[in-house]
Amino acid sequence: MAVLLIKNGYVYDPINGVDGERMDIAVKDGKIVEDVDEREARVIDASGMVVMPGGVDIHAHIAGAEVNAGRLLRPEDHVKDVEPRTAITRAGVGYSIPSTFTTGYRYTRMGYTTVMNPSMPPLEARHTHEELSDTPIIDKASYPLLGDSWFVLEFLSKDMIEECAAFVAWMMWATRGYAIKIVNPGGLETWGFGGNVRDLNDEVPHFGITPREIVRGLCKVNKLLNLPHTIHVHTNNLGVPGNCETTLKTLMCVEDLAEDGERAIHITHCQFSAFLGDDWATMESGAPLIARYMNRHSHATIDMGQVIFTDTTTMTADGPFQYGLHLLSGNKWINHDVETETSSGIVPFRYRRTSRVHATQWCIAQELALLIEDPWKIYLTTDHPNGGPFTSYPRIVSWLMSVKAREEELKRMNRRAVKRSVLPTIDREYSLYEIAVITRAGPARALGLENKGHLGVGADADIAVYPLNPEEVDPSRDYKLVRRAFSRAAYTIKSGEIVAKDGEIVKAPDGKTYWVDVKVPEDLWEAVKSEIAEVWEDYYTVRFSNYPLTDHYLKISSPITRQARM
Amino acid sequence: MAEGIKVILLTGRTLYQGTDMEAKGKTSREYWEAAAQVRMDPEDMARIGVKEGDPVRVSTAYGSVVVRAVKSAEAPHPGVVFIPYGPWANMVTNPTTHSTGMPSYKGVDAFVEPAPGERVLELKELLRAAYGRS
Amino acid sequence: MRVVKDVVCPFCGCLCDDLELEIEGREVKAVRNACAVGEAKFLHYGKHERTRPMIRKNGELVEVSLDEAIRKAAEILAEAKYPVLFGWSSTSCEAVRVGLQLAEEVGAIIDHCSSVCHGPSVLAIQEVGLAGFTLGQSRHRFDLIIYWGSNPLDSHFRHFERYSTFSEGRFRPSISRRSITQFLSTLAERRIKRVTRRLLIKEREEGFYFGARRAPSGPFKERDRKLIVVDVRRTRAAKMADFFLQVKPNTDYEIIQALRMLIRDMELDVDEVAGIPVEVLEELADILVNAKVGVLYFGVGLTMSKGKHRNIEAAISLVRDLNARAKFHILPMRGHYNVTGADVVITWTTGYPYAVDLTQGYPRYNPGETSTIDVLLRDDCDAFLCIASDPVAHFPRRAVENMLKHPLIAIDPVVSATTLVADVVIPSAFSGIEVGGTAYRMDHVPITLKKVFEPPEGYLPDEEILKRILAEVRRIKGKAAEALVPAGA
Amino acid sequence: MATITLTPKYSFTVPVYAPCISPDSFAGKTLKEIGELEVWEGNRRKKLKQLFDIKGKTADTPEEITIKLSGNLWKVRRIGEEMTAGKILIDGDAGLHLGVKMRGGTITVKGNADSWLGSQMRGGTIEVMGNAKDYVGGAYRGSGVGMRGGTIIVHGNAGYDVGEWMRGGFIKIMGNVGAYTGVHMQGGTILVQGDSEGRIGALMKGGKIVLMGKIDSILPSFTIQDLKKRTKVEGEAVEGPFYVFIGDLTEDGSGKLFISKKSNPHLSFYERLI
Repeated sequence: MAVLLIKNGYVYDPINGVDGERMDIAVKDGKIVEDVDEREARVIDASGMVVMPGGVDIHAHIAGAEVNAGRLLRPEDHVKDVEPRTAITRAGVGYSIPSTFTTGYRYTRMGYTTVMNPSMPPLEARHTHEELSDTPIIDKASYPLLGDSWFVLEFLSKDMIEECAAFVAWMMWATRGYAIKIVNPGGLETWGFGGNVRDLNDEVPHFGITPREIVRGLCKVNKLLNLPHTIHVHTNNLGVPGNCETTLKTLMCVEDLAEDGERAIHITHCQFSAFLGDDWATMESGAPLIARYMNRHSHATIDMGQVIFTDTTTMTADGPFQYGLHLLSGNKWINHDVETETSSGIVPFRYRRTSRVHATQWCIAQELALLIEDPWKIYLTTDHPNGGPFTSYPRIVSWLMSVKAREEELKRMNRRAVKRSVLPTIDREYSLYEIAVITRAGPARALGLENKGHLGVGADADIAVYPLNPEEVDPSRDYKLVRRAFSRAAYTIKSGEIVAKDGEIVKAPDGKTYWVDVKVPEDLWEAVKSEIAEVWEDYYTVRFSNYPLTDHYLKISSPITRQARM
Repeated sequence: MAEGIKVILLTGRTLYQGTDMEAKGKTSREYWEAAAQVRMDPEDMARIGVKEGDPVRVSTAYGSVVVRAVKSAEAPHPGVVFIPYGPWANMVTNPTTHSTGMPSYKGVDAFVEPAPGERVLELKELLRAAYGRS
Repeated sequence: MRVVKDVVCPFCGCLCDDLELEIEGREVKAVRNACAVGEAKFLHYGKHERTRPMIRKNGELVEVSLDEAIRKAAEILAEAKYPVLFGWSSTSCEAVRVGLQLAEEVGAIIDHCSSVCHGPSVLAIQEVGLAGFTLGQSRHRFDLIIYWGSNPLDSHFRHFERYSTFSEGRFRPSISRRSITQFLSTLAERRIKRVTRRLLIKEREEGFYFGARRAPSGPFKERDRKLIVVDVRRTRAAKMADFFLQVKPNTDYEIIQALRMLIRDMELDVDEVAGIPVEVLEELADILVNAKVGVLYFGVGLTMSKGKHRNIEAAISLVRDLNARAKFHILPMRGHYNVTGADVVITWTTGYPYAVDLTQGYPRYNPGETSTIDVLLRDDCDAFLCIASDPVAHFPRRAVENMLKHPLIAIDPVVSATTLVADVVIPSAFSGIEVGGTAYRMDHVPITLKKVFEPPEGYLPDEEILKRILAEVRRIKGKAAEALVPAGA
Repeated sequence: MATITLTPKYSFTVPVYAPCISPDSFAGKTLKEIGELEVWEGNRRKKLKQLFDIKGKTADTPEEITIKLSGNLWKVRRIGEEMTAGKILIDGDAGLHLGVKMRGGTITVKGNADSWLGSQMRGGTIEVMGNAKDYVGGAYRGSGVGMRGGTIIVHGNAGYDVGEWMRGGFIKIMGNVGAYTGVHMQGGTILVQGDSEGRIGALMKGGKIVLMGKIDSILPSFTIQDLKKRTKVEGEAVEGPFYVFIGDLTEDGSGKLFISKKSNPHLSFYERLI
C-alpha cells in the first residue's frame, strides 16, 4: 500500500473543525495517519490547493433496474456523450444516465469517493449489486425500498414493530442494503391498481394502514435496529403543487420519536416536495416554510434535489408520479411495478429556463440551501439524474458560493418565477468550509459513515485535492474558477491510492460496498422467519431460498455490524 | 397429380421442437422429425393431394426446401403454413430486415407443392447441401 | 440418491425456480414441477452429443487440445478487422461481462439473440417506453390477460400456471387448482378427439373465417379473470381463451391501430379492418376498457411479422392509452432463459442493449447497421464468434452463407448446426446445470442459477473460456495482460 | 471551383467510417493534410490517404470545393456528415448514412444509396439517381428528431420508414416506397410518385404526404376529409384528383395524406363519407 504525504494544502475538514488551515495530510495503508516518513512517502505538493475529504453523495441513482431501464430507453442521450476506452479505463457512455464504468470515473474526476444508490427494489437487489460491482473506484451502498413491502405493511398494520424490525433486518442482509428507503409510502402499493394516496391519513386499500403509520412505524424500526442512517423518505405527493404541507406533516409526524435528540428522518430531494399552490398555474416556492421548520427542529436532515436546465432522465420508484409526469410532458414513459414491494417509472425530461415552474424549482433548491442556517442539515444533490446529472455539482457549488453566479442564472430565467422568489434577496454565500460540510462531512455524518467525510487519523484516506487557491481566488467573484476546480480534481485519492490526477483516471481499483448486518435476537427472528416462510410462495414468484443474495454479488463486501436495541 | 398452392409461411417455436432439441440434441432423429416439417391446414393438404408425412417442397423467393407435411393442430388456417424454427425453415425465410436487425421470419409468400419421391434431408445432409460443410 | 430443491430451469424466459431434481450419480432420475422442455433438459442432460475441441484443417474438423483451440480463436479475433461476437442468451451474466471486455479488447460488435427475437421490442421501447411489471403483479392483480402473437403453451409452458391465467394471487383468489385439473382432463379429451378426427378426415367445424371466436362454454368461462388470445393460428392457448381473435398474417398493425381508435371512442371510416368486422373489434375494445388491471403479453408473432418494431410500438401505445382508463401493462415474452440478462448486462456496460459496435473504442449502436443479421447480409464482418447459441440453425440462409465466408468460432457444450460447420469448436460446460451464475427472468428479475453437476473434465464454464481467450488476445497484441486488466476483470 | 477526386485504393471488405469526406473538413487544407485525416476501417484507425488516392485542387472555403468519389463506395459510411456547403459527387453506390446531419451544399449519387440517407438532415440537397434503402431522412434511434430541412430526391425506389420523425424539408421518391412512409412525421412534405407498400403516415402528427401510385389500404386511424383536384408540393401544382385523409388520430395528429384517386379505385368507398 502506498504511503502518501499531501503537503501544504489548505485543508477543509469540518468534522475535525479544520477550516482552511495549511497543513500536511499523511496516508498509510489506506488510512489517514498522524505522520509518515517523508523519505518513504510519495509527496504531493498541494500548495495553493484545497484539500478536502473525498466527496460523499447521499442520494444518486447510479445503478439498478430502473437506472438501467433508463439507459435502455435513451440511446439518444448516450450518443452525444461517449467515453472511449483507454489503457486504464473501460469504454462507456455518459450524459444523464452514464454506464456503470463511466459513472465511477466521472465521480472520481470530481473528487467524489462515496456514493449512495438510493432506491433498490429488494427483489432486484442482485441487479443493483451486479451493476455496483461494475462501478469502479467509488465506495457505495444501496437503500432497499421497504415502504410498500407487503410484509412491512402487514406487520405495521398489526402494530408488530419488533417483528417488522426483524424482517427489515433480514431484508438488509438478504439484499445487502444500508438504509430504509420509503418512497411515497402507501402510494406504490395503491399504484398496483392504478391509484395513489394523497394524504398522510389516506388508507392504503386492502392493508388498513396509512402513510403516516408506515413512516412512523419504520422510523421506530429504524431506531430499534440502530441503523447508521435514518429512514430515507421520498414524501407523498412529490412533484405536486401544494405538497409542502405533506412534507411538513411528514416531518412533524416523527418529531416525538426523536425525543433523545437523535435524528429521525431524512427527506430526500426536498426541492420536489416543497411546492405551494393549488395547481401548476399558482405553484410557487414553499422553501421558506420548510427552511423555517428546519431551523427550529433538529430531528431531520434533507438534501437539495437541485434542478439543472438540461435534458435529463427522471426516474423514481414513485410510479404514479412518473405517470403524471408522462401525461404532463408527453414524453416516452417506462413503468416497472415490482411485485409485493414497489414500483418505478422513468420519463425523459427537459428543464427549461423559460418555464415558470422549472425556474421556480431551480430557485427552491437554492432557497433551501441558503435559508437553512445550519449546513449540517442539508446536503448537495440533484437527485441524479432526476434534477440533472451529477456532473453538474460543480455548478451548484459555484451558485451557492456566489451571489453573482446566481444573478447570472436568474437573469436568463423566467421573469415571473424570479419575481416571486425570495432568492434574489438572499445575499448568503457559502464558504469553502460550508461547501465541505454539504458535500462530504454532512452526508457522511448523516449516513453514520464514521470513517468517511473527514481527514482525522484513522479515517479512510479518501481525499480530494482541488486546484483552487483560497488566498488568491474570491469564489464570490471568480465563481467560474471554482466551478472548474470542482469539476476536475488535481488529485483524487481513494483508500490511499491516487486514482485521478488533473481530472484523468490513472488507476481504477474496485470500491467497497457497505451494508448493514444487524443482529436481532435469535428467537424473534426464528418466529418471524417461520411466519414469512409460510406465506412466501403466495406472495412472491421467487422461492424463499432463492431470494437472498450471496456475497458473490459484491466486489468488496463491507458489512457494518449493529446490535438491535431489543 | 395435384398442383401446388400459394400460401403464407410462418415459422416459430413448437413444444416438440423445444423438447427434442433439449432432450436429444440437434443431431438427433427426433429433432429432425420435429423441425423438418410443415404444418398445414388439412384442407390445403387435401387440395394439393398430400397425406400426413408426405414430402412437400416449400419454395419462396429466397430458396426452397423439402419437408414432411403434417396436419396442423391449430387449424383452421387455410392458406397459412408453419415450419418450426430450425435449419429447414431457414432455407426459405426472408432475410430482409428493413434495417431493424430482424429478418422477416413470419409472413413470407410461399409456394407449397407435393414432392413425391424426394427425400427430406437430415441435418448434416442439409448443411452440406446448403453450405458445403458439415 | 440426492434431492436438489429450488433448482432454476435454464430453458425459457420464465426462469422457473422451483424445480426439484432427484439425482443418482451423474444422472437425473426425476424432475418435479418442470414443464416438458425443462424436464427433458434435465432428464436427458447426460445423453447429448458433447463437443470436443476442434479446428478445421483442410476442410475437416480435427480434434485438438483445448489450449490450441483457444489459441486459434484468439488469433482469429486479434487479426479480425470487424469481428462479431454473437450469442449470449443461454449463458450467465458473468460470462457476458467477460464477453464485453473481449469485445472492447478486439474491437468487435457484441450482439445477442435479442437481435433476432425481441430486438424490435427494444426499438419500440426506445420510441415510446413500456408499462412493465414483474410477473407477480400479473398473478396478484390482473383481471384481464391478453396474449398477442405469443404462444405460451408451446414456448413458455408454465407461464399460464405460474404467472397468469391459472395462477393464484392475493387479490385474485383464483379457481386455478380446479381449473388445472379440469384443464388437464380436457386436454386428454381433446387429444382423443384429435385422434378421432384424423381418422374421420372430413369431420370439420363450421366454415372458416378470420375473426373472433369465443371459446366453447366450459370450465374456463366462469373465472373472474378473462383471457384474450390474438394470433394467426388457433394455438393451444387460443383454445382456452374467453375471446380469440384470429388475424391474417401481417395485419396486426392495422388491428392495433383500430383498437386504439376504438378505446378513444373514435369512429372508424371503414366497416372492417384487415378482414375483421369492426363490431368484433368493438367488442374487444369493450373488454379492454372494462378491465381493472390488465396485461398484454406479446411474442415474436409481433416482432417478426411485417412492421416489426412498429407493431410493438403500436401495442405499447395501446397499453399506454389504456392507462388513462385502467391500470394496464405490457411485457415481451422473452424466449431464451437469459436473453434478458444479456440485454441488461450489455446495457449497464455500454448504454445500449444489443447490437453494440465497439470497433471504434466506444459503444455505438444502430440496429440495421450494427445488428448481426444486417452485418452478415452486407458481408461486413470478417470473423464470427458464436457462444451459447446456434445461429446456423436459426439465421436465414443468406446470412449463414456470408458467415461461413470467414472464420467461425463456436463455443457450445453440445453439437449443434453451428459447431458442425465451424472452423474452431470450443467445448463448454452447461450453463445452469454444470455452472451457476446469474440469469434474468423475462420481467428483469435476477435469479441465481444452480450448479447441479460438476462439468466433465475439459469442459470449462463460458466465463473461464472467454477469460482465457481474452488473455491470449492480450498476449498476441503484445501487451502484458496484467497491465491492462481494467476494474471489471 | 476546386475539385478533389478520391478513388479507393482497393476494394474494402469491412465498413469504412469516413465522416471527414466533406467539403468542410477539406477546406483550407492541402492535399497532404487531407490525406492525414482520420478514418476507421473496421476496428483500425487509418489515414484517408491509406484508403484513397487523393488528387485535385483544394480551396479555402467549403463553398468552393467539389469532392468527386468513384469506385465501389458501398462500404463507406457517413460521407458528407454535417457538411454545410460545397458539393459531393459519387460515381457509384454510397454506403450508410450519406449526408447525415447535413446542413447545406449538395450531394449527388449516380448509383444507389444505403439506409439513413440524409438522416437528421437540416439543409442542402441530396439527389440519388438509383434506389435508396430504409430510413431516408430518418432520425437517430429514440431521438424523435428526423430531417428538419433540405431536400432529398430519389429517382428510384426507397425502402421502409421514409421520412421517419421528419419535421421539415422535402423528400421526393420517384419510384416506389416500402411501408411506413412518414411514420411519426411532424412537418415537411413527402412526395411519392410510385406505389406504397402500405401504412403510410403511421403515427404522423403533422406534415403532408402525397402518393401518386397505388396503396392497398389506408390505416384505420385516418379519416377521409376531402376529395381534391390537385395539390401543391414545393410551390408546384400536382394534378390529382386526391383523396385527402387526416391523421394519425391515435396520436391526435393533423397530418395530411393525399392519395391518388386514379391509382386507387378500390378506395372509392370512402367517397360516401365526404
